[in-house]
Amino acid sequence: MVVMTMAKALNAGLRRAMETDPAVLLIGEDIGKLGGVFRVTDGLQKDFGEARVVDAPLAESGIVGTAVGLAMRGYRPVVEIQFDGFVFPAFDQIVTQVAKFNARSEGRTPMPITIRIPYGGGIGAVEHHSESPEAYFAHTAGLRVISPSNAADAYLMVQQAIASADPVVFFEPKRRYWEKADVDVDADLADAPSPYRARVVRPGQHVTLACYGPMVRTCLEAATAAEHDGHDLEVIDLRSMSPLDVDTVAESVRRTGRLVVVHEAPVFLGMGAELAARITEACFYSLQAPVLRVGGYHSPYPPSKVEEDYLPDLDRVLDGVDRALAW
Amino acid sequence: MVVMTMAKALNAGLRRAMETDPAVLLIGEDIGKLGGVFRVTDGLQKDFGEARVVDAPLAESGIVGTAVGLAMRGYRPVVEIQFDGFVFPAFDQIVTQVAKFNARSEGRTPMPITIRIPYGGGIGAVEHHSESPEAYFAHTAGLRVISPSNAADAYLMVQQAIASADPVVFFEPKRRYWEKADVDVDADLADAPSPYRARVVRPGQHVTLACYGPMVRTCLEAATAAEHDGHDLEVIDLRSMSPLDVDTVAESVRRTGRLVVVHEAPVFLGMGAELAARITEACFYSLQAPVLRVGGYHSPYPPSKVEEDYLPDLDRVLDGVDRALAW
Amino acid sequence: MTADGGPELVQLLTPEGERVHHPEYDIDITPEELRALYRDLVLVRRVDLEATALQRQGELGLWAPLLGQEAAQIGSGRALRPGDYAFPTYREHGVAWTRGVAPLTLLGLFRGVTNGGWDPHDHNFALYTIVIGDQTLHAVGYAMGIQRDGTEDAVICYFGDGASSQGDVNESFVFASVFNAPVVFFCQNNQWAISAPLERQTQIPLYRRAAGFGFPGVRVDGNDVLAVLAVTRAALQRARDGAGPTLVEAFTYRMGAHTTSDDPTRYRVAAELEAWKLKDPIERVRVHLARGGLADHDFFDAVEAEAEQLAVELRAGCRKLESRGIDTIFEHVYAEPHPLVAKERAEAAAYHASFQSGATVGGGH
Amino acid sequence: MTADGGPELVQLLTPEGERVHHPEYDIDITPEELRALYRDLVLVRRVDLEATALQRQGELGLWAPLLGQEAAQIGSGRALRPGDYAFPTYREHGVAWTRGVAPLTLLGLFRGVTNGGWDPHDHNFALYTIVIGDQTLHAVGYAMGIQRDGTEDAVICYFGDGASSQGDVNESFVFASVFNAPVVFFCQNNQWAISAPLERQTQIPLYRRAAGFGFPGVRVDGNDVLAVLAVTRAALQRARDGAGPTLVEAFTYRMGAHTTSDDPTRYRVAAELEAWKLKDPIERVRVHLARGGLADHDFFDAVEAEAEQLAVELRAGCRKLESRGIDTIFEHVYAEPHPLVAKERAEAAAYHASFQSGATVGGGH
Ligand SMILES: Cc1ncc(C[n+]2csc(CCOP(=O)(O)OP(=O)(O)O)c2C)c(N)n1
Ligand SMILES: Cc1ncc(C[n+]2csc(CCOP(=O)(O)OP(=O)(O)O)c2C)c(N)n1
Ligand SMILES: [Mg+2]
Ligand SMILES: [Mg+2]
Repeated sequence: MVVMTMAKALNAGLRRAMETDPAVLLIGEDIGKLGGVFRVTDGLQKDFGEARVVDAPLAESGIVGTAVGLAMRGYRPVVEIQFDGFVFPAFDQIVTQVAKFNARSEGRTPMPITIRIPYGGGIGAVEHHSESPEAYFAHTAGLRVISPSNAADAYLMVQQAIASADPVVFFEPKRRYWEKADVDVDADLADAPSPYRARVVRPGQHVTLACYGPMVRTCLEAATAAEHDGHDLEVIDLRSMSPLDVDTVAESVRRTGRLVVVHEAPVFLGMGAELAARITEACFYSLQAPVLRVGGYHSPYPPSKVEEDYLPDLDRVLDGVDRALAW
Repeated sequence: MVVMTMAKALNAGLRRAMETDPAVLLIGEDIGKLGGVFRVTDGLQKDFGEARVVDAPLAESGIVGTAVGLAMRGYRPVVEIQFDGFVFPAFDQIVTQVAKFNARSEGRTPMPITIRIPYGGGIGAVEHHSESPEAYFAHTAGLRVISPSNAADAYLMVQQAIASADPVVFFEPKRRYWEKADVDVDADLADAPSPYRARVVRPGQHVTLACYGPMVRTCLEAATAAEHDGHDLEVIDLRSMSPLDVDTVAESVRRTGRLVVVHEAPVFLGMGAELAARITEACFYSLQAPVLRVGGYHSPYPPSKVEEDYLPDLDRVLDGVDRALAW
Repeated sequence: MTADGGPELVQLLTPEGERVHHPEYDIDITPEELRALYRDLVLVRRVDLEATALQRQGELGLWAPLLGQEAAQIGSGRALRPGDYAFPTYREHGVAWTRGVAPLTLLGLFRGVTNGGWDPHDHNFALYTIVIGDQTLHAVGYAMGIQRDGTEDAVICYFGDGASSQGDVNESFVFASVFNAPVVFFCQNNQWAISAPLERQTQIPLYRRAAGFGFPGVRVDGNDVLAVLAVTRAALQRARDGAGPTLVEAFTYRMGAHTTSDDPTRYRVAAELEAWKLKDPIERVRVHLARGGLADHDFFDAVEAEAEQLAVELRAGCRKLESRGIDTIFEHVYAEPHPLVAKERAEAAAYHASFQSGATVGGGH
Repeated sequence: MTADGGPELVQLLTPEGERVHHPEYDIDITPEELRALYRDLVLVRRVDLEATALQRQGELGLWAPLLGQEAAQIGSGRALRPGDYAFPTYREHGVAWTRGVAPLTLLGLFRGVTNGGWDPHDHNFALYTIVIGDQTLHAVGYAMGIQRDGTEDAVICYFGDGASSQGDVNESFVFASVFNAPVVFFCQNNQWAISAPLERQTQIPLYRRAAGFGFPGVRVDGNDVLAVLAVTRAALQRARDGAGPTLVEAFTYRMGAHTTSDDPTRYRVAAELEAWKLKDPIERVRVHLARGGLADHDFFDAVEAEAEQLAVELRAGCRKLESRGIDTIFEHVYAEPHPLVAKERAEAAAYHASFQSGATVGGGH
């Protein structure tokens, strides 16, 4: 066990994947000498060379599009998109090509590409640097979409994403990059839990909170705070948005009867919508209240001085819990 | 009243908008001499000239991006995207610029742009020509997303979209292009119902069907067929996906107690997810069954010989109805 | 822009079938090789015409004819070595032929039984790409892989004059140039992008685009199979030699409709078509072979007969092309198991079973 | 690539402050105009340094310094007429100055109180665009609007060397060329895109990109305010004359970090910076004015004092810049009423009111 930040854990995970499989190759903007704007790829170009850590021209579609070609040639490209808001120039290549290649080729040319995207707000950044675009990708068949909430998961999940025969959009909660956790750097990947399974990170009886990425810590803090009010909250880290582990949530909701889904992304057509629809179907007779959602508003991400009002925080989560309990 | 196809109604609507407002200008691929691959812009370049009906270079981002500049200069661009599957190269300009311009500029530079997209399947086309990408746009704050289901609505709604101060993504159900209806070509736009309000197109008591675009006719046919089984279905044409007229649907569900949402787009994070979440919250105690969804599978749109198995049809809608009733 | 391609046009065989020489590009070719090229040209045209006919008869949903572009495709395709890799659009039926993809295999996509149809790695021929320009980046990425593997292979990437306007195509020029990737960009300038004439994409000859990105461009008579072969070979060799990308603009003409859904009479004049008929890519090879005594009647008849036979087989085969049914929807969405796909697949199966078993739920209507 | 810009570099004022002549571009300029340019340069540098300082003190979340690019921005900005329209990136503080946007107004975005800050139409200066390259298409569209209006205005569009790789930028070249739009593409080649050196974007001088799209490109000494003024004026005149777009590559250097978040020591060597210091854009004007007796000590002192005053005001103003609070989130998502926004706004208001009223629901924690 080593205590390290999520950024360092991701760095270690990438390093291990590159050591394990010579086909793994990183491509992105400023990932070489600079080590990425968040230093997640720090030192990798120095150790693995420019052929395996490729500083790309400034063109996201070009980065993802060439990754497709590299994958066809037998490589396992790991793409870095510098910030959430800059993935859209690559949207066509991701949705039209990366996602559909396996189906179009009837399984002959899979796309083992990992697309790393630092996402979410709360770091006081300028426009386009704080968005949560995961629903666009989760709605897209052919992609897998996962997000770690802590350093230990980050270390394993990034390796699992790279090892996957399917394309994985890997969302990194940038405001948690500097949070530390115990990481078992020698863990065997084969023993690691599936990244597509949700995890109950705090058992509870009264209300279930489902969340992922940056909101897991927020929800855990909310659960602690709720103890004062005598509310025992169960917190589930979804970890994966596609596939969505409905079973784990349903099992919980059958016990608690109440579910609040929390994410930074806008509520309208966000992950909470899908979870609400599925849980209502799966737990229709157990639900004591409709599934409630706490998330971003139907608005472009606001200027940073206002982001506190935009992002779900402990109080807004508890407000959702109270509303669920008051139903 | 004139009987015309939806394609002709759209043509007439565009023509009237161009006559009414000299700032209206069309830009797209093959919309001039060819009149568009579906002939929706037939004859408009001849009558309004090349400056107002602009055959663009083959670049969707360029088309939408220049439309942004034209809008800043005071024009009201109407963009044609040739097929649903070709909107993704323009995704960045739509999501990052068109959708956010009004907010970023604090209302100083609105984006009165209409983006017309023929969408949906059922016409035996090759890949990328049958998709239903509306959820990507409805999830995006700053955009309005609407879709007519018939020629009469098409005529009015396209004019309303153009007249809107906000950007409107206007989805045209291509397999209904050739269906005819009575169109009141002299109707005053001011008297037309808001395009953002849903419409009960068939009243009923037992189950509510919510749908839009190409699925409205399918649902109406299903409702007729269901009469044989003694089921009286209410059919609601949502008409707008953003904003979503939850009130009209909720009013219906409070009476019927059951809702089935039908669309061609994949169910996972499709419009049905949002409607299910909202209706469950609005009608929690009225619902006799969870909101059920009938739609496309979590799969890229399949080759056309298989599309019948992919698309919701009368039988699949009725299967959904039966499941809702059997709950 | 000059309708005849201008003085920069590389030509080795005139429309009249005369062999001419070019200071920079030339080719040594045996009569046997010439006859093989002729055969290729005739066969792919026959395949193309048959597919068009099959579409008219309702056997295909759509067809994108290569009519007029045979030399551009055969000349470039035959310049490839087995280890090279080709990235097509949706119209490269002639290139597919040179890569050993059976014509029947091409029909699957247009008949709507598959979105792909062949194993790209069996032929070093990627799947058809419909979204304009996307494949150019794949080609460059593949070429970057070749660089890393250190092999002597090269990549050829096809796209149209219309595609030259797409962002992705220009990004592929940037990546190829900056990384010095072993790729040949082969642009078939057939003068039209559906109804948009070349002038809608560029004010200057397209091959000159390359210079702006720092690599050479060359305009070749796309209806001259010899010139295309020579120019493409040279460009591929340059790529192999580590000298980076080349843009080849094959100046040609789309003799048919854009696809069988298109009506070109709405946007182009008959005279243009007539002028291009005189530059037919097959006729000039036939005349050259016949006049030079390089082929006799028997040869021409044999090729004709082979073409006819191919067409008959294509027709028969096409009618038998069946989809894999509803499995097509679920089978390969992911390479690894995915619970949502599994769930929906099971639900669909149960739903269909409900009809067969005569159950009434949902099946009575 | 030549570090000094090579022989194609248009220069009218050497780093040593010597006026030189250029066969194609020259400029008639009065001492008064020269002094005005000097003042501009000094003031925008002072604003920039102050903003950097404000960021360090926590008053701004971020700042993108223009340090070193003053001449490129002032020279091009001062070439504009009032009716012209400029489309910036996020670094055009000097251009903003020439368009009459108060420096304080620029800080709002970097302080996080707004995503915009000024009325584009008040200044004919579009909002800052952060997503690389997007604005180039807006500029061309705006220029197409000018064409339709038949006015004599022109558009200038700013972007960086890194941006030149983006698909959108190249599409903007296509549209501008094909429609002959009255637009000047002004690329500040400051040699770096964050940590990526120019070589990562192109193998050849950037100005040559234009030729591939059929319009002229010119490389100007971006640290020479006179040359930039002359070259940009000529390009704008060309646009007004209906002769179409021009690409101006201003060869300059980013003297500071990419932004205040960046650490350039990780990727570039100090010697490079030292070499460029000798080419400072302000120093050469000062020397030229002083040596030629075109300005005296009083003038220089006055400009210094004005700069200092501006900095003081900026600092004071910055601290007072406040967001409009939670209204910012809901107010302008749409221009017309939208029920979902209205609903969420009401819910947010009720939620906040619950704290104020001392209610316990959700507020007790
Ligand atoms: C991104 C995208 N936009 C639009 C289309 C529709 N479309 C299909 S082919 C075509 C014209 C292509 O012209 P060109 O590149 O010259 O190739 P050609 O068809 O002439 O071989 C268009 C606009 C598409 N397939 N993809
Ligand atoms: C589409 C997109 N990708 C990535 C970024 C992150 N980013 C911001 S500035 C920058 C470098 C820009 O370089 P250049 O165009 O040379 O302009 P400069 O900053 O040097 O003025 C990058 C990669 C972005 N803003 N937008
Ligand atoms: Mg073409
Ligand atoms: Mg730069």
